[in-house]
Amino acid sequence: MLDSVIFYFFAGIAVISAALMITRRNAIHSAVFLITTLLATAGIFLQLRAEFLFISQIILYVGGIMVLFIFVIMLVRLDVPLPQIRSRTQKWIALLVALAVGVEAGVVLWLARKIPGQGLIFPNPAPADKLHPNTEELARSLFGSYLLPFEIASVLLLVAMVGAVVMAKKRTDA
Amino acid sequence: MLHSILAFVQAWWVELLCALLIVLVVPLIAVYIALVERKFMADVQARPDPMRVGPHGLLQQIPDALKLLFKEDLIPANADQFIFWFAPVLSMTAALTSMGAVAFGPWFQVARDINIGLLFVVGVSALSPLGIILGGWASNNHYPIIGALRSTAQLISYETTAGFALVSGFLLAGTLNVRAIVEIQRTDQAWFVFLAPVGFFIYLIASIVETNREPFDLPETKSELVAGSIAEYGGFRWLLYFLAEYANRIVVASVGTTLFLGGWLRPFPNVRWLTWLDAAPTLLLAAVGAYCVFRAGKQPAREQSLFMWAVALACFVVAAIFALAAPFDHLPFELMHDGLYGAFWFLFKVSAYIYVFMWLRFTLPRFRFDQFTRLGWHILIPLAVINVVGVSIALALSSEFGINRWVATFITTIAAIGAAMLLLHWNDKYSAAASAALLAESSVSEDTHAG
Amino acid sequence: MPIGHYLFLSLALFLIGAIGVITRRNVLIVLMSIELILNAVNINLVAFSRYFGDVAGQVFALFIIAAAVAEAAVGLGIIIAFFRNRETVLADEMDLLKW
Amino acid sequence: MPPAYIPLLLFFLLVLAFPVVTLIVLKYIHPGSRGGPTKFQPHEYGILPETSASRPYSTRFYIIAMLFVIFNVETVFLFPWAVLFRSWLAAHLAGFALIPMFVFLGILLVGYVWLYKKGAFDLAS
Repeated sequence: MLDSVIFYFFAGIAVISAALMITRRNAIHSAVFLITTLLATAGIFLQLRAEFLFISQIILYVGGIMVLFIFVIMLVRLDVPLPQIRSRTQKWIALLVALAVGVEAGVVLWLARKIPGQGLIFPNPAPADKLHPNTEELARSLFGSYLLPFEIASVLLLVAMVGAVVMAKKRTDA
Repeated sequence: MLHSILAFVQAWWVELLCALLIVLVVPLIAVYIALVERKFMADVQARPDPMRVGPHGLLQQIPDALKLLFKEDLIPANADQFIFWFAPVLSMTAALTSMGAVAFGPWFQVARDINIGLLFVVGVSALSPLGIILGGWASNNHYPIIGALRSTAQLISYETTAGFALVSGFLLAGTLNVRAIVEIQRTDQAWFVFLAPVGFFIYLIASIVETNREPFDLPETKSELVAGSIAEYGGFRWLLYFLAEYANRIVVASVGTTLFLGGWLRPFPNVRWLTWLDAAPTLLLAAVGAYCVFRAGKQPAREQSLFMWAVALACFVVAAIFALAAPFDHLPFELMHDGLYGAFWFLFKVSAYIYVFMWLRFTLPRFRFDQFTRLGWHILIPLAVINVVGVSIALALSSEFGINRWVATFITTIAAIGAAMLLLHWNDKYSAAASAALLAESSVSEDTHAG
Repeated sequence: MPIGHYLFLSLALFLIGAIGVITRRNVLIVLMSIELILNAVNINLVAFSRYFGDVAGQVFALFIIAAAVAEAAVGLGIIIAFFRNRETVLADEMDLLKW
Repeated sequence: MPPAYIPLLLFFLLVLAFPVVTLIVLKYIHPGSRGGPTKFQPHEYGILPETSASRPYSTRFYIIAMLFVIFNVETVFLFPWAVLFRSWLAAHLAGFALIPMFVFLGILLVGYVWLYKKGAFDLAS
């Protein structure tokens, strides 16, 4: 009961502010609504007992990526309203495609519940203490089965670091 | 419905009480930290600060806060209304919410025994730069925007440093849970400041930076940028930023205390012949009360001496509570005893930490922006990484090869200090030319270079 | 609570992100919509991790966040470089490769 | 929701309510402004602003923020490692505990040295 109240609270905030995010004309307003969406998603992670992911979402997404976005918006003078939609047709096509995909996925999800013997898609939640010391469990998995992806992630970060600096730094010798 | 609410309150009343206390008391504490700072600064500069409102200006902050509360609520014409409203609320909420996981003693904690513990405090308080940059942008004015960019650049470039320093503490603790971290410092018989001194030093510097104190107060730099990112804010909105700043100061001090200074533990908790230290809270409070009585006779006005008597009485009452709780350190009353004494030692250490901040503020001159970023990126970050490696190697040496852990700690600390010397040496060779080139330009025009 | 609720939420966020990518001209908002899409994926991963009692979903959500950081860093770097050369950030004016 | 977080959620709502409610209340009890339009000018010490405040600022701020975000990911990966470190040592797996993180930090070091040589940290020059 309490769990579903919390879920609907966060889900409502997430969806509403996501919708506001893509409709604001000013990029900073969009960024603020993206921040609220991300915070609400962090709340949903917490409701799903993924505590470490909750705090990583806050540290990395909200405190990291969004600061980067706001910096760039301020640096490239995007904080003024811009002419928005390319053409009316494109908007309608976008809505239509989104609606089609949404209806399709929704129907699949809905029907899957009705098919007997296909209970795999809707399992019951695992017992609450299954993943209990969340950080420890996650660490054991990260440094056990997923050690190689972990090292590769550091290569990815290295590439991103180099790439971003090459892109953004003024070329003095060109 | 009513029944379930009652059951809920019964299950969580300590936490809910604690939540209420934090919201009510922390603004008051923040305001009084500011008063202490003013008095201390006045002392350093050989002048008395506020002396009129209350004895020795003890009540000065209350009319100040009321004035801010009833000031005209001004929003500049070309500011962005929505974000101008939202930004200070974000800063303040982030700073106060992060206190939810701080343990002000073994029983005073809003979120008891959460798995991510200290990381929650660090992560949520890291959101307040967002409030600063949004507020600066919403003002739509040159000074606040430059101030906000600088301020955020400063806050975030040292957040990583603080993160690496915290890792060295977590290595020693083996958990993120706040209460477990403190308990492990009791069973290990050492505060982590002694096992990772370099890590504590780095965290101390990073925490000064994150609270915008001199010598790192570049965002405010009153001589260059008016008041930095909050120049357009006044009245209650300014008060929100102020509270966020002071609450953040308490938060970083609490994190440093919990992880490195033994949290709520009494100094030497395992040494038997030092148990008399338990009398320290009672004696200290009684001494403060006696001093108040001594000063009460010397006040110029009758109201002031009455107030002084009231303060003395409050001190004596609290001292009496401590004295009465002292014998009850066994089971049925253990909670009360541990809670009271733990809270005293924790707040004592936090105050000492904040006092060190003030001390440095009145002693050191301000850093220049280039010196400051170079200190962060060229010296502190590599040093913090070296320190993490050193602490992990020391731990591995003492567990795998049975080397005494103090010897191992000593060796790795010496190695880290040597590395720091080397980094400083390289940096000196490197920075002389850069500094000379930079002195030619003023630092505000430096910020606005296009492209 | 059945897992379907999480899947519907994630679907809704994904679609909102997709609409944002298609309709907006401002490249930064397009990038933000992509972040929203990645976030929707994360909700799915964490929900299944909770319902199957397997922490692998959370590990991959962590990797996705790391990848999102890399994507944002490089993407914004490209935007800055582009802005320096062309003084625009509108997606349909980025047509150097169009003949 | 793990039960320990429920007081925290209530605490968050309480903290959020404090500034919001006060701002709304103050809005209604404040008397209206008596100043003219000059009062709402940007506060730049009496000098009228000549340019718009939203002009391009130096990209070094972007580089600082970008490096911060990437290094932050590294610290977030370090936290779970630090938490498990002692239990690895207790199982006498010191090599297993140290080597992966040294490889990780080594790759980071390569990037750091490259950035150092490239001058990406010299944000002021």
